[in-house]
Amino acid sequence: MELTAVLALPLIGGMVLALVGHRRPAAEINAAFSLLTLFAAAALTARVIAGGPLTAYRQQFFVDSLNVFLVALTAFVGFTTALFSRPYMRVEHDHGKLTALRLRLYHSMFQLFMFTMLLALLTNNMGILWVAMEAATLTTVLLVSLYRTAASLEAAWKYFILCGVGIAQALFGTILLYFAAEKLLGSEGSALLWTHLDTVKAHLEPTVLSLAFVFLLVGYGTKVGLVPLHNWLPDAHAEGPTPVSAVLSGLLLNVALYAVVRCKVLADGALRSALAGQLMMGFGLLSVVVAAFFLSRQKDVKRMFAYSSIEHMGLITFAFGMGEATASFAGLLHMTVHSLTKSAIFFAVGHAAQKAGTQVMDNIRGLIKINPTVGWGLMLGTLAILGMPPFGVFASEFLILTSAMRQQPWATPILLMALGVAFAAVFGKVQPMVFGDTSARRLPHPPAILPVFVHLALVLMLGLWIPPYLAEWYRQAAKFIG
Amino acid sequence: MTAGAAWLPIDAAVALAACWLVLGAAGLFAPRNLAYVGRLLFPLGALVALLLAATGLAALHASPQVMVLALGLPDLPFHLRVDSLSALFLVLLGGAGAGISIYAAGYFRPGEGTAPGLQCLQYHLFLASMAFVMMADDAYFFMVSWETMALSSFFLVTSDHRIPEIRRAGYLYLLIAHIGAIGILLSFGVLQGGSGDYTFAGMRAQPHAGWWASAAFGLALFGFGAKAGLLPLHVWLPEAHPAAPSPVSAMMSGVMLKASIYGLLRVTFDLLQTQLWWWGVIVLALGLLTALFGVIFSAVQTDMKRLLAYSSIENIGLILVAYGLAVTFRGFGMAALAALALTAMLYHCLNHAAFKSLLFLCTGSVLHATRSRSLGRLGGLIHRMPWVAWLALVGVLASAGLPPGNGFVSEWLLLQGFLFTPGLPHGYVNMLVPVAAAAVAMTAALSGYVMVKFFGIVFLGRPREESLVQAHDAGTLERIGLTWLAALCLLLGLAPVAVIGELDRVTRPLVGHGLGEAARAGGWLLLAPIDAARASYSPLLVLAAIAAVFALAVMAVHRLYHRRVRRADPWDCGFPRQTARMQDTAEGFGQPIRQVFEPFFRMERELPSPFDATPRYRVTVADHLWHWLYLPIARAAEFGTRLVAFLQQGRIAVYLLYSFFTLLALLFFIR
Amino acid sequence: MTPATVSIGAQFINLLAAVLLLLSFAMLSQRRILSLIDLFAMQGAVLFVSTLVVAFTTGQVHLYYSATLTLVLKVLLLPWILHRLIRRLNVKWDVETLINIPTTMLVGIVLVIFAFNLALPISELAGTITRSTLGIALATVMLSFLMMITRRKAVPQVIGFLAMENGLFFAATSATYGMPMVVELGIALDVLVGMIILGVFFFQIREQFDSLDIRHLEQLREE
Amino acid sequence: MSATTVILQLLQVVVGLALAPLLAGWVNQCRTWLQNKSAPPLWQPYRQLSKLFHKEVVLAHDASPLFRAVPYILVACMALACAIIPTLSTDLPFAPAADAIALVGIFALARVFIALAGMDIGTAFGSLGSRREMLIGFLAEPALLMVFFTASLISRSTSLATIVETLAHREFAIYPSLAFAGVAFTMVSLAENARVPVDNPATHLELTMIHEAMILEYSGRHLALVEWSAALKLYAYSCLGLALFFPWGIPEGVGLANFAVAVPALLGKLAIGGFLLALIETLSAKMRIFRAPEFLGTAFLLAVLGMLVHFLLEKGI
Repeated sequence: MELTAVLALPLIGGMVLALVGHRRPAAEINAAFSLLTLFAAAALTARVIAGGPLTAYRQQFFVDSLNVFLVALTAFVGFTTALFSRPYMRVEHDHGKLTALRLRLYHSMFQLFMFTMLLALLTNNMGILWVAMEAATLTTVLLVSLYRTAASLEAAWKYFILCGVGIAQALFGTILLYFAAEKLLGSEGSALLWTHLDTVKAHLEPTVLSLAFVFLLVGYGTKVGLVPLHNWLPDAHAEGPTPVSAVLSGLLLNVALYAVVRCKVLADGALRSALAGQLMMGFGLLSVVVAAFFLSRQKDVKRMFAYSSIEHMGLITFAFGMGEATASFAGLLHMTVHSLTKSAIFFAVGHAAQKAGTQVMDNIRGLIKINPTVGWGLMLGTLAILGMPPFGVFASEFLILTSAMRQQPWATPILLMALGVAFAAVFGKVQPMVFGDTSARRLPHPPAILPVFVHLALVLMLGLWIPPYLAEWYRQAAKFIG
Repeated sequence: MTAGAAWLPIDAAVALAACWLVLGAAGLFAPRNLAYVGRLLFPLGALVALLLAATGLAALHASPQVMVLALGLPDLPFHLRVDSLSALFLVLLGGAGAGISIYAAGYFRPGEGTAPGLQCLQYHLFLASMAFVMMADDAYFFMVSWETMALSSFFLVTSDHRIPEIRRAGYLYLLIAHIGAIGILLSFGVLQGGSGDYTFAGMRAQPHAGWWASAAFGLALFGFGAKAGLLPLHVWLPEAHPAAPSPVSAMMSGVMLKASIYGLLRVTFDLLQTQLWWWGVIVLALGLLTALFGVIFSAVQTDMKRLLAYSSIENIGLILVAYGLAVTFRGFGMAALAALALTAMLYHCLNHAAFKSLLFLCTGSVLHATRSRSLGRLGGLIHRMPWVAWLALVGVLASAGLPPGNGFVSEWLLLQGFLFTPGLPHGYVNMLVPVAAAAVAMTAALSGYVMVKFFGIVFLGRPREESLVQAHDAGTLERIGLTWLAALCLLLGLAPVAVIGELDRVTRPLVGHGLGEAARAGGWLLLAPIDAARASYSPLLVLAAIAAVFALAVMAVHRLYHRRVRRADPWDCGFPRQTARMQDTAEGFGQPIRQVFEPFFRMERELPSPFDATPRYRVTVADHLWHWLYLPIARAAEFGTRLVAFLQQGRIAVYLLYSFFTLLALLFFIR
Repeated sequence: MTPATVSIGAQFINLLAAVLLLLSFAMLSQRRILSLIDLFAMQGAVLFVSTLVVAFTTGQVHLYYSATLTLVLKVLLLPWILHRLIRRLNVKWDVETLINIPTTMLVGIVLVIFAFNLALPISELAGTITRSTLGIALATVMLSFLMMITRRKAVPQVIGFLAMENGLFFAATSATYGMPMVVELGIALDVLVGMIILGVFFFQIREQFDSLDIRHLEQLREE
Repeated sequence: MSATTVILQLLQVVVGLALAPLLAGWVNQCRTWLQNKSAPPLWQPYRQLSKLFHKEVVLAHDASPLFRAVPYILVACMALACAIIPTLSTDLPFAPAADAIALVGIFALARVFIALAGMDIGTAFGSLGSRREMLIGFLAEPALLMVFFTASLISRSTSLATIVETLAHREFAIYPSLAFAGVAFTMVSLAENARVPVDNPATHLELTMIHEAMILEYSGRHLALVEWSAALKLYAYSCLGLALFFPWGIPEGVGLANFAVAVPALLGKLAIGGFLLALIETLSAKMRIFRAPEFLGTAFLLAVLGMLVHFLLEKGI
């Protein structure tokens, strides 16, 4: 059925591409598998909307409104990224940056990466969640180091070590969770099933849970890229191939945050105090402010947008930390628009960097001249990510800020100040890239500009009109996030 | 709601704004086709603007109407409301927009910056968003329209983005607009006062305690002031206005600045129930500073569009002075006087919209004819482009605040307002007022200086460049636009009683009083806002008298004597050889002001040495605030970034240490 | 299962826990890389034995599987891979540390105390025979963390990473009689794959910088 | 308004037009006396005007229509001013059309136009003169306005007729503020009428002249009109000063009796005023152009002080 398909398709895709990934049509195969996954995800979504939450395979898998929406998002962005990477990777190959074998590695790892993320989202078992997260790290490590340049190796190394260590903390947290749960649920496998934990969360031992949550937060927080655990993120984004940067920002961070949120629900249930929320708010605020100040120092365009991802993840974490219907709603909305916008930006940036032959912003000029669509894509995407209406990012930021004004008035000026700084920094750097006279060259392959504008159109729509069922869906999810 | 078959003004207004959007989108079908965009779409846009103005007039007479669109956030759909205040500003938008659009239809040339189709989209988006700003009735929709307005105008400003200065101007503009928007958002956050209801209706319902009200007001003043060009947030204005294509400059200066005034009024007199008198005093002071600053700087400009931009700052200052006066009166509970000041303010909004758009459009024509914005390269254009020159003269007289122009009426009302301040129950304010009045008078006089400089150097005298000889007059569509705006100026100048009758409908809901019947009591001819014995003014009579004497004198002189005229070279005290270069340059004309107000400027002079074979004289006049305010802020931010950069130093051991310490700290924290 | 055996088993486990802690201190202070690997292997052996004991005393069947898993993976496979790597990369150098050994040891002591205090209230709640070992597991984790921070070369860092894994594994077995089987398998798989990827990495790093000194990996930073 | 008032209104304008050159002549005569010169006859200005009217107009090649229109506009403005300043009566049907503020506006209008005319030919002196004229203007105008404000604060009105009535016909009260205002007004009117110490109507010395510099290019009937309007301006200012500070003798009612009183009173006051003006001009020396802002700044300051004094001392009155 759908769930199986959602998980199996990317896995099979990974296998297949591991064999034929170096052939000419590999990119198309890749896109095809992603498309099929998207269909499966859509079907699954439809099913859940119709029938409500469901579990499968002896409750090892669990689908509810929260993760199904992330599944759909992941599958969608995965597909558009595959579309984008088709011409992009071809150009890289033609420039001799990548051999055919590397392309094979890329394609199969891309599919496997999708698999691990979907697994992490769909599983009901906190242990498997951990396994999947770790696996996601491993696959992406290979993707980040794809170019085998000094910088990419260094980035991959840091990514591996930092995330590995972080994830290890998460494992300890999971053990503690299990340790707390087994006294209630018995020591057989069911003690790690989230649904069961959720039912008994009120009786879980507070001291253990608080300890566990700290470990889990630090562990998964590392992958979310919360300051000060964020240091791997800019390097990995800047040095990997652009499609990978797009999925990292667009999807992986979301998945990690999803794990944190799941844990927060349990912790809230057990602790009867706002501890978890306060921790998340603290991390979120810190991330927003620090990232905002980082932005203005950047020279590498992908690095800059990586920092902006940190900023937005901080914002979302803050929203979930406030933990109230509107805030969580806003957080989910922001997850959506951020991953759509940010991946769109990375698509545009990828083409721009290829045209200019560099990622250094000072050497990218006048995109509008050489290729208006890419230029406008980058400009509009940037404005959207900076929270300019009428794009959806503003909608979610508006909701976050307004609920902050109601609950944490003290935090609002800080957030707004950070947003202002970010605006000054990013826009000041992007404007000359897009406008002005150019030095870029034309490329043999036409850029895949469709994904960019599809994403931006969706974001624009979300800014002006949120479809009722989508809103309902967010509401359900927000309700049980708390 | 819009239930029922009745076709309310609000429906029409929304529909018309939507029409603008459609027109804009239509521009994308043939972006490079100038005939299609220029001859079809822009005139249609002008038509829509006219209809919108009519709708606004209708709404001015109707009772407030609301509408909810099924868009926006799930819990906060787009609320729209058209009351008399919105209606007035819609009239302003439509009236000025009609002239500007028809002018723009003839203005855009091929191969200038962005494709005309794209500009058409941005331009109409700009218009529509302004219309929505004036109709929005909840914080979210307001912010969306507000920022869309900023964004579209930003793209229009940077439409010739190959020039770095223009890019810089655009960046500065959008940045300050965004920061202002943040202030506005915060102000709304304070206004909803914890109720979580972000509709304006909900905010009206909130009782605002003193300090919170003050906070909301302060934030709103900051936010809207940033957009209006209030000191010290004015720096973007003289950069952005010259950078934009002239119709856009006209639209920004004539209408967009008023949108921020509208927002200020909306927050102060509608959303807030209480107005404290000292708010007014603060705004009064700021407004005076802005006005004086603006006019002094515009007197020393050498670029005609910068000159006009600074004069816009001056007018915004005057508007804010009137506003501050109104708030003060209101704070002391003097409704009638508040109404007087408010009327003066609204009237000046209308006037400025009319004459400043007119003047900016004239500079546009001059720019097209001569390819130069620098006053030093112009002159004598009254012979080459008489249409533009004479229409500009109307705007110049209005802008200089001379009777029977329209600028004079609002200044007259404002000064009347000042004359009533002795009634105020507060000693200091009483003492402050004469000084304020004096400053206002001085500003008005200085604007006369500025306008003489502008008109005299651009249109009179002899051409300073050979190339000016083949300057051509404006095209038909441009003439229509200019004439329309000039007609508006005359109308506003000559029919004050009627206009005030309309403004009465606006002031009543806001301050609970109006000048309507008092003005009507004086008869349609005579404007007497309080009573005829106290003060009265009749522009029509003045004009009639002047015209009559003029005609009589002409006839008499020609009848009694002769009408012989001999053409000769100018005498000029018998100087033998005169060149056009001997006329006053813009620098020269500004020199007395530079000398009198030296401390205001940050000047760099290059004086030629007496033995210099080819003497050169250079002076640049800059703004102190850059060095006193903006650079320090920039440096502070830079410092912050340097601090955080220390976090990311590349050593993995250090990174591990961070996470280790984080872990330990958290464990400690929860123990 | 008589209480006697249980108590004996408990004591035995505590003993092993002590040994584990000792070993991690030894690793912290170890200068030579080959012996570092041996120490790691020993740690694995201790883990294996303790798992066996727990399995025997509590009769949890799946613990036998995990015990064998430990044996194969952590005592035989990983050390073998590491040895091979060392030989292939023929790196024979001693381990350099960022801070000198004694300081490291002192910090380590502090950490141990902290860990014990942290674990104390929790082990009160533990229903298992091996309650007191949780603190030790935590201490092991933190010590390996410290080791990763202080080591300057790539290989020792990885060994620290694996040692951390060991600590976690020990916590799992001793505090909760082991995680569910699926999870354990998953974890093992991850560790294995990670190890292999790292192996590949080493070679790439080598051919890039012709050394495994991670000081070469400090180029990406904010200037 | 009755027919008589209308007649009176027109009469006032006509008297103004007629008397203005005479006043100018009278001032010149006094000045020459005071300088021990032999004076020109009193009606010299009339002769000059008619001579100019008969001369043909010599117009620079690139003079625009504006240049030719300006003289008439000037005359129109000044006539309007004469019409609303109460000289022979305070009951003027036309007065409501423009109050004190509007009067200032009308003067400003005239100034702007003459300045524009000065720049129209595009000679060095013309623009120089216009610049200086505007410089004088932007300081003199607010000062004049403040003078009016002081008066109108006292009389709680800005309509000149009302002001004069209150000052003339209310029970006698001493207004210290008016003293300040008076001094300020004198200084302003000196500047506005291009008199020593600000300007010197008698010279064509390039570096010092202001008014003359602007009208250098005028000739023939145009020049005549400009001169006439200058005389009218002087007349208007004098009447204004007299009406504000020595309002006695301006009747409220209409009728020939009043008229019979009013005209001699006016003539007498003008004679004295003119003599005083000449005296000032003789005693003071022409100052450098950049002293002028200081001079007028002082006037401005005095006017504002006058208002403050009013707030301080005369709130009760």
